[in-house]
Amino acid sequence: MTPGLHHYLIVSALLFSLGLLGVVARRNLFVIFMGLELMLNASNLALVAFSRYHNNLNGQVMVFFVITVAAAEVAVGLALLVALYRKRQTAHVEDLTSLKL
Amino acid sequence: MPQFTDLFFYALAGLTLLFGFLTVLNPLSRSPVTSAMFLVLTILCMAGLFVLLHAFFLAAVQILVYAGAVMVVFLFVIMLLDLKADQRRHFNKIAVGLGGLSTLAIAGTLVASIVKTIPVSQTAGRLAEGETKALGRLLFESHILPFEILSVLLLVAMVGAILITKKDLR
Amino acid sequence: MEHAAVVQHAVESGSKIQDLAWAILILPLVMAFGTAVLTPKNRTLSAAFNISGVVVAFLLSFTLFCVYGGQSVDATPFHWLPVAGLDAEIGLHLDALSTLMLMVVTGVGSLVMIYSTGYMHEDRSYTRFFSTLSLFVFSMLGIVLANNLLMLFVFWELVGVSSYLLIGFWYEKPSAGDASKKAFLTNRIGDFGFMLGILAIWSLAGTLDIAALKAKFVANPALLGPWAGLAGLLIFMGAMGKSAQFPLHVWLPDAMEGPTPVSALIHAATMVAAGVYMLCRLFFLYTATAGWPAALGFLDGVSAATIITCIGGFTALFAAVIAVQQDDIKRILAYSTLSQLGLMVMAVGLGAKTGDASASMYHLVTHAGFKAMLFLGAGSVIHACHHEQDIWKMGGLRSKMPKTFWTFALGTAALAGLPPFSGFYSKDEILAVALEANPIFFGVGVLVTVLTTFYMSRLVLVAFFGKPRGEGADHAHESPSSMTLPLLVLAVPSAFIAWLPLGEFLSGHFKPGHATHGGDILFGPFNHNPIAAVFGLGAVLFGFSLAYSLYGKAPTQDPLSAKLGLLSQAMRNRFYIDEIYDGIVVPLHNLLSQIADAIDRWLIAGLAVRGLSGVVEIAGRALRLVQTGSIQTYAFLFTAGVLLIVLLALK
Amino acid sequence: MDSLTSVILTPVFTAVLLLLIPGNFRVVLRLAAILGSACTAWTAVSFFSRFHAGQEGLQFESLVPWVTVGPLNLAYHVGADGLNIGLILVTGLVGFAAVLVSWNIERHVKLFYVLLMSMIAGAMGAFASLDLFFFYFFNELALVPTFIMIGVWGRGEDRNWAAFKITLYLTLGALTALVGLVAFYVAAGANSLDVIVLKAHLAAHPLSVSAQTWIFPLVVFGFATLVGLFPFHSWAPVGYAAAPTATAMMHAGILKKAGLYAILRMAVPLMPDGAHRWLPVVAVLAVGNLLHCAWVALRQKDMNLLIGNSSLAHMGFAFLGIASLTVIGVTGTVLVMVAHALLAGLSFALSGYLETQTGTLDMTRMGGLLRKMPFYGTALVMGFMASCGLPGFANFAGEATVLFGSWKSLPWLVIIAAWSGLIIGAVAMLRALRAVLQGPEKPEFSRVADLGYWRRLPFVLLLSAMVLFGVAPGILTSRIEPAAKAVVAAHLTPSQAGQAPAVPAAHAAPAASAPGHSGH
Repeated sequence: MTPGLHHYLIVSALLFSLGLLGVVARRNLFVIFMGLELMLNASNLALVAFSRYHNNLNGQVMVFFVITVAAAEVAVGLALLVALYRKRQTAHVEDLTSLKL
Repeated sequence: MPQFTDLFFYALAGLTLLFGFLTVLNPLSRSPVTSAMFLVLTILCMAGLFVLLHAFFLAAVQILVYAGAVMVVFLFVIMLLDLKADQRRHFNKIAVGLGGLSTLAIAGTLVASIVKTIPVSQTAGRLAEGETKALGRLLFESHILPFEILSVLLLVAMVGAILITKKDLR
Repeated sequence: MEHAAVVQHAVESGSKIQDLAWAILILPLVMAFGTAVLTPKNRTLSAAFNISGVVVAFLLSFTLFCVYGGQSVDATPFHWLPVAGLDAEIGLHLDALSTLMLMVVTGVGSLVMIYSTGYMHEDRSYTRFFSTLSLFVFSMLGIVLANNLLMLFVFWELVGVSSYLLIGFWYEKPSAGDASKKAFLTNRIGDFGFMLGILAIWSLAGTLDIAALKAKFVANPALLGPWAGLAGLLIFMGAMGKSAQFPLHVWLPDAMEGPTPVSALIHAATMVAAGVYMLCRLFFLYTATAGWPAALGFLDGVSAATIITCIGGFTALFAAVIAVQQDDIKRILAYSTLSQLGLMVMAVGLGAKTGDASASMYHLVTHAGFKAMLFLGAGSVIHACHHEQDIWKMGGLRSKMPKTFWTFALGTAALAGLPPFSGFYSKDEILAVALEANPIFFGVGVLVTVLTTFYMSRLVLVAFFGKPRGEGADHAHESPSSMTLPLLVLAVPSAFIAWLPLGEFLSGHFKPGHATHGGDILFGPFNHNPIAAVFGLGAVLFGFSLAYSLYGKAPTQDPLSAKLGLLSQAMRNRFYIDEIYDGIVVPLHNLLSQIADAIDRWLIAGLAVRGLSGVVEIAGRALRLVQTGSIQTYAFLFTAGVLLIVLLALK
Repeated sequence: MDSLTSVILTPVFTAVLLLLIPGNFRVVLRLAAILGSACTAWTAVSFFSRFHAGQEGLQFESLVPWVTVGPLNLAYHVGADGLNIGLILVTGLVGFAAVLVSWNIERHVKLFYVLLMSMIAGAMGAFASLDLFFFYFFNELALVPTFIMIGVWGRGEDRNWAAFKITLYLTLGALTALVGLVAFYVAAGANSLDVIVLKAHLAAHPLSVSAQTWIFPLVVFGFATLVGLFPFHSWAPVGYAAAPTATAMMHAGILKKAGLYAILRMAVPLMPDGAHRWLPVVAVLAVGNLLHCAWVALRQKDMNLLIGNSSLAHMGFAFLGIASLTVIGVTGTVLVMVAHALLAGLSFALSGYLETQTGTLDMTRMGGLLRKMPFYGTALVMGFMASCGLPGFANFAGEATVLFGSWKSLPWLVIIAAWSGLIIGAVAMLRALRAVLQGPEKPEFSRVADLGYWRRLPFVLLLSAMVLFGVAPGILTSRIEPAAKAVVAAHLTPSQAGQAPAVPAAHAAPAASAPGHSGH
């Protein structure tokens, strides 16, 4: 059957949970970061699907902005990770528990 | 004819989910480079989906900016820090288990809500004129302010990134 | 002076009397504060001011006594505490009792003050002594003149505090400090009962004013109904505290720590008499039918007055027995005061049956006279022997101090009850009342007279006759005139006051218009109630002869203690009453306060407060576990939160 | 201006003035503070003397609407009547004495005086304001400095713990009271927290009995914690032992009375049924105060703890007076509050001075100080005698009135109260006097100096006030009585109500030429 709006939404939902799984399950900071990117993309997909099936381009503008922000976020995020790695020589989540009370 | 595009959609969707899964939980190798690569592939398939949804400009942006720029920076940083594949350290089984469980729960809930609310038969309507022109007009007329703010945001992000990683900051 | 003329004259001079009464009351107070504030450094000036204050008060009260007619006059009261339903006021009530008592207080007060210029001469805080004495006289006058119960209570406490200040005058002496504390607290226990009595009477009778109360009682004797007995006893508790009756008598012997003039004024003549005076003033309480509340049903037959008589009688006997074996001159006199007070209280109790307590008032007046003289005499002896108080270290003072000796001997004779002197007549009245009301107490009276004569003559024989035993007594010399003069002046009333128709004047107060025994005074008692008079005289002679047989030959130490052995030991240590009190009352209070302190520290401060803060702490520690530091946990919590919200949103 | 606001603003102006003076000009700071508190005291005294005795209703009133938003309208409503005029006078006096006594404060002098002034302003505001919101605001304004002062200038090594304990405990109490107030505000539905408006409103349609039964305890036990009712009293002795002299004087003397004042002003008159149900419980707890705290006072070695505990015992009298719900009882309570304020102020000033001289407050180590410090000794004897209820001081007048007032309704409690007040109080106080003043001199305290002339002023001031109200309590009771009648109006049986006005009329008869009784 022809792909309707809900098909896309289901895909984006599954992609979103995959991203989330990545954030929760993986131990490496970078992979967590990638999981985050996945979640962002999932939401982009949903936005585009909505703008497509509601004939309203605002969705796409939104996606455009989201991608820009994601880019900025990656820049700063990676800078942080670099600084963190340089200080702690590890990107493994288990070692970074200085916030522990 | 419709079967072809439908087929196309299912293929792309399946690939996206597959590559997404491999980015996150790659049974073969645990090195971040492979997950980065799979992430790039996921983004590309996403671009394909965008094309299916007539968001041609966004598909292009997706490939150029996201796959091209962002993932490149990613790989660059991973290579810079030459991370070894993290060896199989013992991990907190309960936390990961619970995390996985709750992710599944969320996925189930989202899918259930999507299925329940949207009438399956809704079909896509045709757009009047080309996507990108309309998008461009929209972007530079009604959304000019966020556009400008974003440019400032990018500038700030750049300066921030440089400052954070400067060696002799102290 | 015929009563009729005086009465008529007094009426239109009513307002003059009131101002006179107010002046008498306020004068000592003004002097006390004036000297304390204005001339603390100048010794002679402040002494002069205070003495003049009291002497003028005495003269005023003497004129008041003459000008005053028979019937009672009430000065317009000053509303002290004007609250709805509570008519507490400061007002003065003048009648036979109070005018006589005014004269006694101011008279003895002025003599003691003059005496203490000599006695306290080399003391450093000379001015403080005089202003405190004036303060005492003021509070005592307040009691004498009070016209309502609350004012009586107010001045009751003021007298307590001034006695506290005076007993603890030499505050460096730890024994003086303890004695003053003990005196004040024992008085306070009495005041506690007194306050409850006042509250009971106020709530039942509705008024605090004594005159109004008396009128109500006359109108309806069963006014207080079942509570009459208890109220009477509670009021008596106040008198017990102040006049040192049996359970609360422990403070008087220790009060001898104060300077001797203080003992003379306060613990012989005035303060201790306040209790008896108050009983006489509230006499109508005890003549009423004594009812008891259900709880005290077992007391139904007994009236409050009988209980008072028993306590009085017992105190008299008890104190007299102890006095026999005391060595300190002032302690002997203190116990003799105790026993005489017991007699007076007994007389009031017995008088309740016959409705006439004049015997006790009469004895109070005469006792004030000669007991003050005895104390002053003792003071001059101690002063002469350089603060030596043990009679076994004295001796042969007869030749060295003739004036003191003769006045002391006169006082002893009056106290014992030899006929020509005042003691005989007043004690005879008591014995007469006892004979008429209850013969057992007549026996007690006679026994007390024997013992009194015995220990007094023992004192005189040991201290004044034989050879000086201590070096103090060796070079004793007669005290300066400022001390002996008051002795001589006091000798007059203590010897011859009985020749004035005092008994008749007083009984006029209790039983208006019922002249008891007119005619000549000197031999009155012999022809009115010969048995009482004969027994009284016999007791005196017997006591004297007993004492003479033991102490006539000036022994070096007390032969009686050998004879009595263990009993004399008990008598010396006042039957260990103090030890019992210290053994029971003080530890009880400490125990209670320890329990309270423990409760306070553990139960309230510990459990409640620490408990609360403990709970908060535990909660804090529990929540801390969540912060494991691993990002996974946070992420998981985040997803769980999102899930929850989504579910809630969908429902 | 003739409104009560001036007595609140004077300390505030002084505080502001002090802020302007640079920190290191110590002498100027002290003078400014003394001057400021002196004119506060003067204003309070002038209000007290200009107050028409025996007159119902409010005097020196001023009303400024502040917030009027829908149902919530708060107004700055200030006025004087029988209940608070005495307390305002006493706040002025004790405040002035507190400033005078704090000459030994060396660190952060400016901050200390600013805090002290805000305490005085808070207390004045709390007593003067009739709007419960402002009452609460001023009460808290006065409470905060206590915390800071104990923490910074306190005594003893556990003063931080004491500061925390006293503040948390009081805030907890104030919180319960706040909950009660809000519940009351909602239940009353009079859209205002002004006591006068509330009274009028509730007269028309009173609160339901069930509502009263659960609101009343919240308010009363909340405020009772501020005062130190039996189970909630353990903050007081600890707090006062650690507090500097001025804070202890102000808090024990004045701020403690705010709780009682609130109960009298708001809880008892506006919730009569609640009062009927709960006051017997308060009376029983007051017995705890009377006996328990008195016995604990008996145990204390430290003079401040002794005074703190015995002041709690005095509060037992105040609660007993309230629980009696009679005109005499309530008048007695207000009298006890006024008298105890002076007494607490004086006692803590005395113990403060003693500590500066001997360096310790442990009474067992002292002895025979009367020889070296005659004036101080006399003041101490008078202070402690007043504390054990000696006539001639205001405390006796208050306690006697309370005893008379509550005899008919609570005879057993009166017996206990009399026992505690007369006997246990006296034992504790006399033991202290015996330990400190009498007995042989201790070499350790040989160089102890008596009060200099200037330093005698606060003591003379407080003592003369106590003696004045002791000798002539009529000055106070004639002012308090109409307000007291208003407080217990709902509980008066018709006969009592009828009887009340009879006496004031008789009272008008001119007093005899009794000297020493100042006109009123």
